[in-house]
Amino acid sequence: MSASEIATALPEIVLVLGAIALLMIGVFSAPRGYGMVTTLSVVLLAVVAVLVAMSTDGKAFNGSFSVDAFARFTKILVLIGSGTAIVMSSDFLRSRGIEKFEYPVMILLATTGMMMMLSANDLIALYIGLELQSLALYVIASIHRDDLKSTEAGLKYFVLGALSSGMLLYGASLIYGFAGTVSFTGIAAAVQGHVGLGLVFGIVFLLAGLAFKISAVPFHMWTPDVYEGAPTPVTTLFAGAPKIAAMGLLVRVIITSFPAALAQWQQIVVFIAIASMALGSFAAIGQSNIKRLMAYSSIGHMGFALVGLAAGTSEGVQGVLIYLALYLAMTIGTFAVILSMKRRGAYVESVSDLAGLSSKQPIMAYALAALMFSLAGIPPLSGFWAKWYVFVAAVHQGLWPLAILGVLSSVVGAFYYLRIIKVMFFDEPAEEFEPMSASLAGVLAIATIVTVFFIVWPTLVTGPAAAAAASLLPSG
Amino acid sequence: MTIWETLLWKVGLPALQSVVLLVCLLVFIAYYLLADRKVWAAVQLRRGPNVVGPFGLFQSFADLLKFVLKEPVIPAGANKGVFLLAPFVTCVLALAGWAVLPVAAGTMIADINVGILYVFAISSLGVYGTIMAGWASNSKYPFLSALRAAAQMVSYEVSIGFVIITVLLCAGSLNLTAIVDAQHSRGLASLIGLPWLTFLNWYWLPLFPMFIIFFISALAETNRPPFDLAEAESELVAGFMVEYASTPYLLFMLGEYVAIMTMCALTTILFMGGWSAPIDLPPFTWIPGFIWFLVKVTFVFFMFAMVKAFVPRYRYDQLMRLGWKVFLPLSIAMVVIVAGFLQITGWAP
Amino acid sequence: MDNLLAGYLPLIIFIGVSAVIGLALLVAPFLVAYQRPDPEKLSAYECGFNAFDDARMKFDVRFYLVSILFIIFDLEVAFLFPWAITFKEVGLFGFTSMMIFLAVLTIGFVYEWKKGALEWD
Amino acid sequence: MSWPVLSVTTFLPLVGVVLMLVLRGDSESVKRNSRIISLWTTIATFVVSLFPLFAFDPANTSFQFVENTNWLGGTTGGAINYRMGVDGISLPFVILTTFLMPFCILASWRSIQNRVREYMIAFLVLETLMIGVFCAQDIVLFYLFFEGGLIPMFLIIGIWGGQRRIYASFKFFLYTLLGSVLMLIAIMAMYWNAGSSDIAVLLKHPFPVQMQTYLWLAFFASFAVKMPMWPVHTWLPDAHVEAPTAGSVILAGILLKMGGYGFIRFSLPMFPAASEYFAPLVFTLSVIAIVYTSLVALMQEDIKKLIAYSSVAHMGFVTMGLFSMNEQGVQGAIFQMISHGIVSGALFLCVGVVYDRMHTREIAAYGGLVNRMPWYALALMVFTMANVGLPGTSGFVGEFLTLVGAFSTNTWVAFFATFGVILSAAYALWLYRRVVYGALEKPSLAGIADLTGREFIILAPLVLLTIYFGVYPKPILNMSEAAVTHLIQAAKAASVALN
Amino acid sequence: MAVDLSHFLAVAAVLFTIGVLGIFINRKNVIVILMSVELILLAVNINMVAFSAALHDITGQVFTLLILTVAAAEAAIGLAILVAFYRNRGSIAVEDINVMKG
Repeated sequence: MSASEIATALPEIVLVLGAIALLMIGVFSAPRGYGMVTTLSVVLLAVVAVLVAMSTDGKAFNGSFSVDAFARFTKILVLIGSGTAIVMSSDFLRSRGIEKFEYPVMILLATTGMMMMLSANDLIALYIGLELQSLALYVIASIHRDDLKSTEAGLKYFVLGALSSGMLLYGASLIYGFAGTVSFTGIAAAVQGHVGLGLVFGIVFLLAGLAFKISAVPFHMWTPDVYEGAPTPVTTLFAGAPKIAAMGLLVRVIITSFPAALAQWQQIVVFIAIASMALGSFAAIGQSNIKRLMAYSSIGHMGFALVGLAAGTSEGVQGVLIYLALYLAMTIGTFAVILSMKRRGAYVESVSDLAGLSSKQPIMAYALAALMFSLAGIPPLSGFWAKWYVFVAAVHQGLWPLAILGVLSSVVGAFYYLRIIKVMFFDEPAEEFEPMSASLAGVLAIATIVTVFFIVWPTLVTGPAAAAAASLLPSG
Repeated sequence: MTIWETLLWKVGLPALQSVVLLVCLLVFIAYYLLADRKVWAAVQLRRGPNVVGPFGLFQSFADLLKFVLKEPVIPAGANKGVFLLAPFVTCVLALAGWAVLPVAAGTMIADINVGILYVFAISSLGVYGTIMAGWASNSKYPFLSALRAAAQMVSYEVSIGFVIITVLLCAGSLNLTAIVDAQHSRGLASLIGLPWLTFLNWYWLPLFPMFIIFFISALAETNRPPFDLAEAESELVAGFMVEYASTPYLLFMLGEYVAIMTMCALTTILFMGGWSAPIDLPPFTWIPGFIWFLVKVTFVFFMFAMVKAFVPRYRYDQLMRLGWKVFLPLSIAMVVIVAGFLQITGWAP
Repeated sequence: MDNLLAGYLPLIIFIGVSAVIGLALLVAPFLVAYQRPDPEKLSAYECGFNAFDDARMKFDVRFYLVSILFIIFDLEVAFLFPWAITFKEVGLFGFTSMMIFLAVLTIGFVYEWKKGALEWD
Repeated sequence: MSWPVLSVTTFLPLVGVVLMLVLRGDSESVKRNSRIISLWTTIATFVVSLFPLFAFDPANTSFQFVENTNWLGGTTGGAINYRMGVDGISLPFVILTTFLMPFCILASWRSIQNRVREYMIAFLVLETLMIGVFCAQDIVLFYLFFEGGLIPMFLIIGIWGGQRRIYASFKFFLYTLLGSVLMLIAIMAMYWNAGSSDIAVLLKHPFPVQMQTYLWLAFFASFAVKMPMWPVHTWLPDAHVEAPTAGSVILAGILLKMGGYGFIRFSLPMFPAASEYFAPLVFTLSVIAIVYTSLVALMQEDIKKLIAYSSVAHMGFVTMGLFSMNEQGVQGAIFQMISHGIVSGALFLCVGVVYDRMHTREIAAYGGLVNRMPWYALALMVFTMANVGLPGTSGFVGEFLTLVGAFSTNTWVAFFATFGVILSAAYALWLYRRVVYGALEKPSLAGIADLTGREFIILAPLVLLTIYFGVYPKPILNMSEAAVTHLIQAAKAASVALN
Repeated sequence: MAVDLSHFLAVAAVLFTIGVLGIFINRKNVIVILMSVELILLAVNINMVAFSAALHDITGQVFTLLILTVAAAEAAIGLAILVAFYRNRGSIAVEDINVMKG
């Protein structure tokens, strides 16, 4: 392990050492460690983000860990997602009496896992990163261990997550066996020319496992229950960083390992994308719990992001990355509002609780409305551009049915986003929420600004995304 | 070579060897059992079994006969299959460990190259018999006792694992014969220029703390006093075996003693040079290896028996504290120290 | 592969022979011993009382804790085995890696200790 | 002109938005100041929009006042830039928009009492987006403005609308969205096929015939809903009825025109072959719209609904004119749209006048208004006549030209469409009779007052314009003539080249 | 009868299928699900080791070792969550994991 290898993996090393240090700080300063650990972990994530931004391209650990523009872009997103999730959770956790210092530490560890996923360049690194993330997330899901819903969510997430890991592994084992190597580039070389049946099975299982993690149909069953059951800050986390990490991983493994098997996996991805978009749109219509609704929404959005992957081109990858970045902003903003839905000390999470918000707390209502319109994909808000980039890529590849079904389901999806706006603006006011905390308001403000003003300077996101995509796949 | 000849050599011979080994083992156990009782009695100034045969030498066989003729009781609420399977599993697993233990140079049933791993694995499985018995009995005492026993066994297994690691660091092989040979040939004795003092080479000296930890953990692992919490009479009557009678009970007892023998043998192999003579000079080398082995095993067993006689029983929390808070950190530290030492000196094999 | 497996054949045979012995002992009393069951004899032992409730009751969660801790530590040992026997081959790199690994393990252990997972009272 | 006049025009309303956002004070003063700010903002916007009008060179057929700034950056499909520009076709619509906005603000002066600030913000944002639609010279930018208008309009209908406002707003939103997402796919396809999203480039790019068909259908889906054409017009009556007065004005006056503008800007010149191929379909739908919705309008009990259906019928003339693909037809369609923008907007304002007093739109609730409201009756008469298409009003010119255009292409279409003219006379005049004439019988109307000064100020310029353009249509026709001629020639040439 | 790669793969495939079915068909006990998960991982390990032997490549065995460890950690966490759930719900029957539906 040379110094340059350490330098390559420095952000991860710093993060994991920091997480360990914070664990010790927390456990030795119990029972009041929560506040300090939370603050320090946010600082740590910021430091790591800077390190990631400054890192240079390279490979480490015999090529199983690679840093490139793609990794940097997605890692920064993941760090933002995790960091905001920590920032946003304090009030909620305190009010529920679950302000455990383990919570931020577990998030840090999960983040380490995600960063490893995003840098993974062989199947082993992929698996280890994925599991590090998943194991931490299982615990986080059931962090409120005296609450039935939280533990049930954790259990469901665990069982299905473990199943998905198993499927992924089975796929990995087949790929290893039939390609003779676990390295992505090695697999790509081995796949060249002939794609045998065993390898196809491997790809299918691998895709199935990863589809679980991004909660794409037909492996989405856990999502609504986990979103609803887990404490809201946890749901906030789940909706952001892990999705990005899993999607980034999916993109990397598919694009770098199986360019020659495009015909095989493209069909699968197209199917998953269409099914996710359709289910995400239709199933959300009947939901009354806003967290559950966001679960279906996220299923749908992952379907949209997959549209870019289905194209299998540099533009498509760029589209996916832009989609993820903008989706992160929208979803974080939305959850900032959900986390402020607090009346007389109790949190509520039904869509109808938002009734008449626009007359009581207009700023919050307008911010949420902007986010909802954006999620629905209405220009000029950022959600539209997210869809634009992925669909442009798909259209370029002639994936007409995918594009047409996609936009049609976005119309259906618009309906339930509109329903939230309707509740806030057109319905009779319900009781007022308690004032938003400063941190939540800040997050909401930033998310809304990003969403609304993305068009003013879009290259801020699209430029790095293009570079990231190019690092994975030369454009053309 | 016809298929029958192949079968004869590949199956028949090992089968014969197995029978011989098992019979010897069981006979020895019969007398170790008697010795156990005698030692205990002697410490308490009693005479111990002395009726059946001269000095009670046939006592164990009489017990066997008695067990076979006793009425086997299967409680009404028990899971019949599991209830009967539990003693069987306990006994067979305990016996299975002996397949790889070398009693003398090259004398063993199967010379596999991961011998120590096999023993470790088989002894870990022993906990299944306990849990099955406790569960199948459908009675409170066995249930609680099985839980206690299981927790106790797994707790000390961790330390045993780390102890074995230190031995492996020094020996560099998983093969038990190779471990014995490694003790024989290199070590302290060679260092001080007296290579024939092989007993100084044995790992009990350089790894003395681990030797102690291993010995005590072995006691706990086999539910021997002072760690026989699972059958603490005042609290749990007779442990997970409360509902058992006749040969099912016998199988448990047999399994327990076989496990004790295994632990004694393992201590011998890992720390006391196995079958090798303590001083590598005549007349010690004239004595056959398996005799040395037997002597050493007997010595360790004697220690077992003496501990039983001397030491009062632990409380359960003390037991767990000892395992997790003393032995575990100590053994991890020892792994680090031993590895560091070997790394610095470059003495690693 | 056949050679490798051949080494294990005696092992199987030995276990088979032990099983035969065990089975013989287990079955013997059912064939030769005197049997007269009655309800009292077959009821669960409970110091003379009839059983109050189901024997398979809730029990202290600490037993789970112990089993979980065991799984973790036992696996670390599983990692140590191959390391220990190839100690020389893996050299300084292997040594440092494993020391880091053990350090992380120790951190986890300290955490457990401080959280009171090892307390039994 | 070196300064970016079009961008300034487009985004000036947003300045007003910012000003309103920073307003502080008690609720009454915020209300008052919001109204004042928005009024002055819209007036300023109108004034600014006059600069391009006077500097415009009608003889130049290319885009003028072009701005081109790097925006979305380049993918391999070519850069998507921020491009603005106007030609003779789009400029009238820009002016129409900026012109109508102050009236909308004034019309809402008293009738909107709750959430005034938000209302005004919504309107100003809407103005920006509407101007943007007509100025955008990049198809992606166009789509952005085109679709973005849904957001403020949805809120305007939903928050300040009538009884069934929720149903209406959802229907409006989802209908238009459904139409335009297909257009979005088509835009993407065009982007890849032509390698650019610049409208000027796309206008010159020959799309393959097969592709044109699909693209045309996709664009048609969007514009037909927006226009709205029969049978996808059903959102319009609901939206009109439920929207507040100013909302209806904007809907009828400008939003509907976006569909027609889209046909002129995209469908005709970019897919000439497909336009020719589908012209019979459009004609059929147009005739059905003209005749059928006129009949439906006859049956209406609600004033606004009646006007809404009449809008559908008038838009039928527009599509008919457009797809006759000759100079008269297209010119007439443009003129008809401008005229209808003024007239239907004015009609909704008139409805607003009585609605503010009586809070009902039932035709049956009125009658004999001429007795108490002579000025009102006069104004309404002018607009009704314009709606009918009486010579001397602006409505006549457009209808006449489109009929002439259609006649030279397809006699039968023109023949049936003429029925529509008659029917429109029937429902409009009958409406006028029922509302204005007769004895003032209803006791509730006894105290009704004539136009206030503010209302007078609103309606007077509209009356004058209606008559001015009816008598002297040249300004508009001149402005668009060269562009239209160029467009039709280019389309014909392209169509011939492809066939 | 020679034992070649395909036999190992077949066994692994069967185990994998049993594991997956165990998760989906099982309606009784969550513990069974945990065991099914382990079965799946076992199938994977068999695959890995078989491939490793067939390819004369050590990577598969390294992978197996890592899978073993992770599987244990997974089992530990699964058990912990299950215990927490049991304390709240008083049951670990699969049909009782039903607080949230939809």
